[in-house]
Amino acid sequence: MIKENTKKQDLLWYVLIVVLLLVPFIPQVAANSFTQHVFILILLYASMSQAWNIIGGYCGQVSFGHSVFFGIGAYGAGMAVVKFGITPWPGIIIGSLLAMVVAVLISYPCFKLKGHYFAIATFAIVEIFNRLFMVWYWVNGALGLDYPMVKTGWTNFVWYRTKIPYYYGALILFTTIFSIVRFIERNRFGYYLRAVREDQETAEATGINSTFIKLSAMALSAFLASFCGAFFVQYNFRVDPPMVMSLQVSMVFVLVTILGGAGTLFGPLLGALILIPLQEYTRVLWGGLGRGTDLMLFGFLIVLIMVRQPKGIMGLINEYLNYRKTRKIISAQPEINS
Amino acid sequence: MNFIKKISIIILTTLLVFTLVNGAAFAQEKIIKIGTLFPLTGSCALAGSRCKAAVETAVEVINNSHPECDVPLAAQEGLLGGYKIVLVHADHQGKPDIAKAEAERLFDQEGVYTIVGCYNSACTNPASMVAERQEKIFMCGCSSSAALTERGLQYFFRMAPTDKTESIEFCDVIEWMNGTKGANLKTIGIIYENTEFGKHAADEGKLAAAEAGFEVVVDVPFSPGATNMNSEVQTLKAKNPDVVFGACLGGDYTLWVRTMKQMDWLPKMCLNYCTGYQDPVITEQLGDDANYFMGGTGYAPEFAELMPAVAAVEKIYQEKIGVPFDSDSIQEAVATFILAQAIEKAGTLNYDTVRDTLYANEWNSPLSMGGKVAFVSGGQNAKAMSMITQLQGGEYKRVFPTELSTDEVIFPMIPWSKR
Amino acid sequence: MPLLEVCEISKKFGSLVANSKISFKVEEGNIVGLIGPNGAGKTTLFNCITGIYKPSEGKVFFDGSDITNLPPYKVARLGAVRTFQIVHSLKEMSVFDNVLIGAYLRERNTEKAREMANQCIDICYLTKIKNTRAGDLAIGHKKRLELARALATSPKLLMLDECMAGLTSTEVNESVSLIKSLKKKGITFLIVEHIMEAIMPIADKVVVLNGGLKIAEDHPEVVVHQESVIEAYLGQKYSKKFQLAAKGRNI
Amino acid sequence: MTMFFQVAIDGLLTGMVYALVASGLSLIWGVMDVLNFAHGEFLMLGMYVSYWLGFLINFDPLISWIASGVFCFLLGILTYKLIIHHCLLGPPLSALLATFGLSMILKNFALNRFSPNYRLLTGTLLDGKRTLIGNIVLPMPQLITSIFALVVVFIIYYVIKRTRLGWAIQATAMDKEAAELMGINTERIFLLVFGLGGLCVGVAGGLLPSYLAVHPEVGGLFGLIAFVCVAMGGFGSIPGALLAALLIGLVEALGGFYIAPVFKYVVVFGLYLLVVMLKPKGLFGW
Repeated sequence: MIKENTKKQDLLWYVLIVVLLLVPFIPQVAANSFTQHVFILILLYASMSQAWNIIGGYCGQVSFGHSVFFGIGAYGAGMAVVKFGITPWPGIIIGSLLAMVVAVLISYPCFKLKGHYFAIATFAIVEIFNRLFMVWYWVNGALGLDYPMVKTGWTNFVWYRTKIPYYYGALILFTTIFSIVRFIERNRFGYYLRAVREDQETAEATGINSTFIKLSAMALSAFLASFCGAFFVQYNFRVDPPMVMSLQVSMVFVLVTILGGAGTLFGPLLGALILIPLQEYTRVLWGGLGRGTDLMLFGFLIVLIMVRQPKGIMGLINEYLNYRKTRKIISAQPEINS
Repeated sequence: MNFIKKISIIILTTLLVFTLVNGAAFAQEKIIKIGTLFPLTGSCALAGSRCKAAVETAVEVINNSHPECDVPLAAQEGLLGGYKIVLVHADHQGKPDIAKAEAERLFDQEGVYTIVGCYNSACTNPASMVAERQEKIFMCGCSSSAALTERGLQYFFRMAPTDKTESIEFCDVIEWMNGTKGANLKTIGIIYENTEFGKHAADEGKLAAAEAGFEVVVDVPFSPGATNMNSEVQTLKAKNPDVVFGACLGGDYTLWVRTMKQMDWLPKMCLNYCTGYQDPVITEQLGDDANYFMGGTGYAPEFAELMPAVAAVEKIYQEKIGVPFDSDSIQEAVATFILAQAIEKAGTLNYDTVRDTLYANEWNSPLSMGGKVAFVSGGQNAKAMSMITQLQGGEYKRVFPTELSTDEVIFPMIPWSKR
Repeated sequence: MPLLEVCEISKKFGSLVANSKISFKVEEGNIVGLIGPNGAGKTTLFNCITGIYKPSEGKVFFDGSDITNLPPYKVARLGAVRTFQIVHSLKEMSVFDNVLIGAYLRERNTEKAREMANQCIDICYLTKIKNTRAGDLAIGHKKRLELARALATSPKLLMLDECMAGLTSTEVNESVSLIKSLKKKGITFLIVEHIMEAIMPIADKVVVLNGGLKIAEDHPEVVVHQESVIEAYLGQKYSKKFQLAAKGRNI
Repeated sequence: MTMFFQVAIDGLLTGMVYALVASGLSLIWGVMDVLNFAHGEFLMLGMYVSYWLGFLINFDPLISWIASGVFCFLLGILTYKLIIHHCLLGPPLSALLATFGLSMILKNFALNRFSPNYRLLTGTLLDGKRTLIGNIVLPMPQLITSIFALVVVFIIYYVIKRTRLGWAIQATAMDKEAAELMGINTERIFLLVFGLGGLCVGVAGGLLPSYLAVHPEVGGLFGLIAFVCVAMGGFGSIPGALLAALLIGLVEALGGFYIAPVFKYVVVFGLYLLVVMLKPKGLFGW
C-alpha cells in the first residue's frame, strides 16, 4: 500500500514538473509579464519555504532567523556583481557556504533552547544581523548595493527584457530543492528529522545524535535558503538589509510553510500558490487606494486559515481524504454484514 | 469540506476579478495613462499619500479647464488637442523589490506611458531602471539621493534638489552666519535615520562639511521607528556641536525634538534636510517647540509671494488631503506638469522625442521655486533650488539666501528654558 | 565478562542522594530485574547508565568498554537501548515509522530497514495497527511500540523501565511471554518493574534498591526471603505469602 | 558621572514602560503558552484611544488610560474568543501566526481609519514639565508613566500571587487538566488572562501619547522588545519580565550612549542571547 502511494506521488510529481515546464508556452502567460512575475515569485517562495521546511517543518525547530541566510546569499551575489564586477556565481557559492557556516555557528548554542525561547532567540539574531549590515561599510550599509547595467545572459544571470529565463531559473531552483527534500523525506535522514521533532529524548535513546541531526538540517536549510536569496537579488537588481535580512522576510518563510502545511512535501508549494497570488493581486487591485485594504485582507486570510485549520492547507486536504476514506468504509460496511 | 469550498470560491473570485480588471480595455481612445508609484502603506505612507494626491491635483488641473490657476495647461482641457491623462496608482510599501515589480506591471500590464515616483530613493532606483531598460520615461519628483542622477540614465528626470546641493547650501549658511553675524560656528553634528535616505544625506553632509572646512564631531544614525531617542540625544549633547544637521522623518522628528526638550539641550543652530522639518503638520504637533529650527525648504505656504501661482493649485490639493503642499509633494506635481508640458510641446508621445524636448528646453514651472526647470545630462533639474527657512511662531520664514529672504535669523536658537 | 557492569555508581542532586555506590553485573543472556519501592532510585540509575544523567561518581562498563560519560545516543549505538517509564512515542508518526526509526540505526538502506521494522512489528503483535498514528494508541499498544522500536535497533541489552505498568493482566502475560521469547534469541534484559508476578518468574537475578542503596542482589527466590528486602519493600502481604509458600515447601 | 546617571535613569524610565507592555505578554505566555504577535498593535490602538479622547474631548492621558485599558481588555477578550480559542487545539505555532495575521489587520485598520499621520497630544497636564534631582533631569511625563507602570505591574503581580483568582490562574498555568478537575473553569481563566494582558498594554498605551507620537507603525518595536523581555525574564514570570525590562532599558540607554546609538538594539538583543545561553529558561524561568 505504501508502495502504491509512492508511485502515485511520483506520477503527480512528474506531471507537476512537466506542467510547470510548459507554463511559459501558455499564450496568456507568455504575453503577460506580471503573470510571469507571479509565477516566478510562487516558485521562489515555494523554494524558500521548502528550505525552511527542512528545519522548521520536518525537524520542528521553528527558526525566524532564515532571512539571515537568505540575506547572506543575497549579499554574496550582490557583492560579486557590484563590488567586484564579476559574474555572480562565485559570490553565490561563497555566500551559500558562508551561510552554512554562520548557520552552524549561531544555531549550535541556540539549540540548547526549546520552543518559544528558540524562536525568540532567532528573532534576536535577525535583528542583530540586520542592524550590523545596516552600518557595515564594506557592504554599503543602509545604502544597499545597486546593480549596474551588465551583459544579460546566464553568465551574469541577468535579463532585462524577458522574464522567461528567470522563470526557468526559478523552476530549476524549485525542482532541485523539492527533489532534495523529497529524497530526504523518504530516507534515513528524513525519518531522523521527524524523530527529533517528535521527541528528542526518545530519539537520543534510539541512537540518534539529535544535535548533529539538527545542525546538519540547519546547515542544509541555510545553504538552500541562501541560493534563494541570491536568486532574489539577481531578479531585483538590488540588495539592502531591510529587503533581504529582516524579520518581515523571515516571516514569509514561516508563513508560507505553515499555511501550506509544515513538514509536508507539498505544503510549501500549496502555501505559495495561495499566498503569493493573493498578495500580488490584492495589491494590484486595492494597493493603489493606499488604505492598506490589501494587507488587511491578507492578514484576515492568515487568521482565517489558522483558526479553521491550524495544520494548514495540507491538513485540510488530509482531513478531506480521510473523510472520504471513512465514508467509503462506512458505505462498504453493510455489504460485508449482509 | 465547506471550508475548502469557501476558500476556493475566494481564490477563484479574486483571480476572476483580476482577469476582468486586466482584460477591461478602456473604451475611450484619447487617453494617456500615467502610473504613480508611492509608498502608500508602511512607515512612509504619510509622505506617499501626499505625493499621490499631488500628482492627482496636477492631473486634475491639466485635464480640466482651470482658468483660476496660473499654470501652464490649466486653461485648456487635456493635452495634444483633447488627450486626457488617466492615473493608475500603485503602492510599493517602501520595498525596492515591490517597487520594481510594480513598475514592471505598470508598464507592461497597465500600459502606462510613464511613471511618476517613488519618494524613497531606494525604490526609485530599481523602478527607474525598469523604465530605462524599456526606454521609457521616468519622472521623479522628490527622491533626494544625489546618486540617482549620477547613473547616467537617459530617460530619468528628477525635479527636486539633491541632498548634495542641500548640504552645500547648509554649509553656505553657516559660512554666511560666521561672516556676517560673527556666529563662530565650527563643529557639526549629524543625526539621521539609518536608511538609504538618511545615510545618503549624512554622507553628502559630511562631504560638504569637509570641503567647507567644518569639523563633523558626531555622527548619530538611529533606527527609524525607535521607541525613544534618549541615547541619540545624549550622544549629541555630550559632544555639543555648534550646528546639527538632521535627517529624520515625521514621527522620529517629533520624538527627537521632544527628547531634546526633555534633555534641555539645543545646538546653536539646527539645519534639517527636507523631511520631518517641513511637514505641514509639524507646527500643529509640536506647537512652540517646533520654533527656531531651520531647514531646506522647496515650498511652504509662506512662500506665496514668491510663487503666486501655487495658491489656486494648492486649494485643489488641500481639498483632497487636508494639508497644504510640502516641498516633497509639490515636486511630484511639478514632475507631472513638466511631463505634460513636454508632451504638449513635442506634439507626440514618442519617447525619444519627448525626452529630447525635455532636455532641449527650459520649462516654465510656477510651482517650482525660481519658476524654471531645466535638465542636465543624467536628468537632474539644474534649476532646482531650495531656500533655508526658519520656523518662527509656527511659520516658515525665509532667511537665506539673502536676496530672497524676508526675515532675520534668530540666532542662536532660544534655549528651552527661556521660551 | 559481564555484558553490563555497574561499578559504584552514585548520583546526587544537590544534597539529595538518589543513588549511592551501587554496583552490579548483568551477564549476557540473562534477565535481571531491578526492583525497589517508589523513590528508590531505579529510574535515576537507568538514566545514569544510559547517559541521560552524568553520575556523580562511579563507572559503567558495557560490552567491555567504558560508557560512563557517553551521551545517550552513543550508548544506544553500542547496543544498550532503553524504553521510558512514561511512554515517549513519536506521536505524529505511524507505528511503522516509529519502528522504522529504530531499524535505521543499524541499516541505512531503506528497503532493508523496512523489512527489519516489519519483523519487529510482527514480533510485538502490532501488525494490525501498523499504520495508526502513534499518538492515537491505547497505553498497552504504546508500551509495546516502545519495545518494538527498541527491538528494531538490534540491541544487545534491552533496558525496560516499567514496561508493564498500567497494563491489563492479559497484556502483562503477553509481554512476559514476549520477553521470554526474545531472551531465547539472545537478548539480555535489565528490567525495572513493579509487578512482582511478572518479573519474579522470569528474572535470573534481581537487584533490590531502597533509598538509593542496593540492599540485595540475588536469585528472586532467595531475595524474597531476605529480611531487609521484605521489610523495606515487599511489605506484610507479600512477605507472609512468600513465607507461607516457603513453609509449605518445607513441609 | 552625572552623564552616566542621567543616561541610566533615562534607561530605567524607558524600561518601566517596557515592563508594563511585557507583563501583559508574559501573563498570556505563562498561562497559555501563546505568544501574542499583535501585542504591539494592541499598544498602538490603546494609544489611539487615548489620543482621540485627548484630541476630541480634551481628556488628559492621566485619565484616558482607564478608557484605553478597558478598550484593550475588551480587545484581548475578543481576540481570545475569535482567534486564540480555536488555535489552542493546533500546533503551538498556529496561534503565533494567527496573531501575526491579526497584527497585519490591526495595523492596516489603523492606517485605513486614522491615516498614516503621526499624532502627538500637546498641552497635556504634564507636557514639558521636569523635575531635577541634583543635576539629573527627570521629565515628568516619563516619570509619571513609569510610576504608573510600576504600580500596575505590582497590582497584577499581587492579584496573581494573593487572590483566589490569581491562584486559579496559577493553577491553570501549571496544569490545565488538573485545574479543570479542581473545578476551575479554565476557559474563563484563559479569557480573563488575555483580557488582563490587553489591559496592561492598554494602560501603557493610554499613558504614552503624552510624549510619544502615535502612528500605525508605532507598536512594532515595542512588541519586539516585549517579546525579548518576556523570554529573558522567563516563562510567564512577571517579576522576571520586570527585571528583564529594566535591564533592557538600562542596557539600551547605556549601550546607545557609550557604544553608538545605532547599536543600541544590537546590544539589547545581544544581551538577551547572552542571558538565554547561560540560563536557557530565562532569568526567573522554571
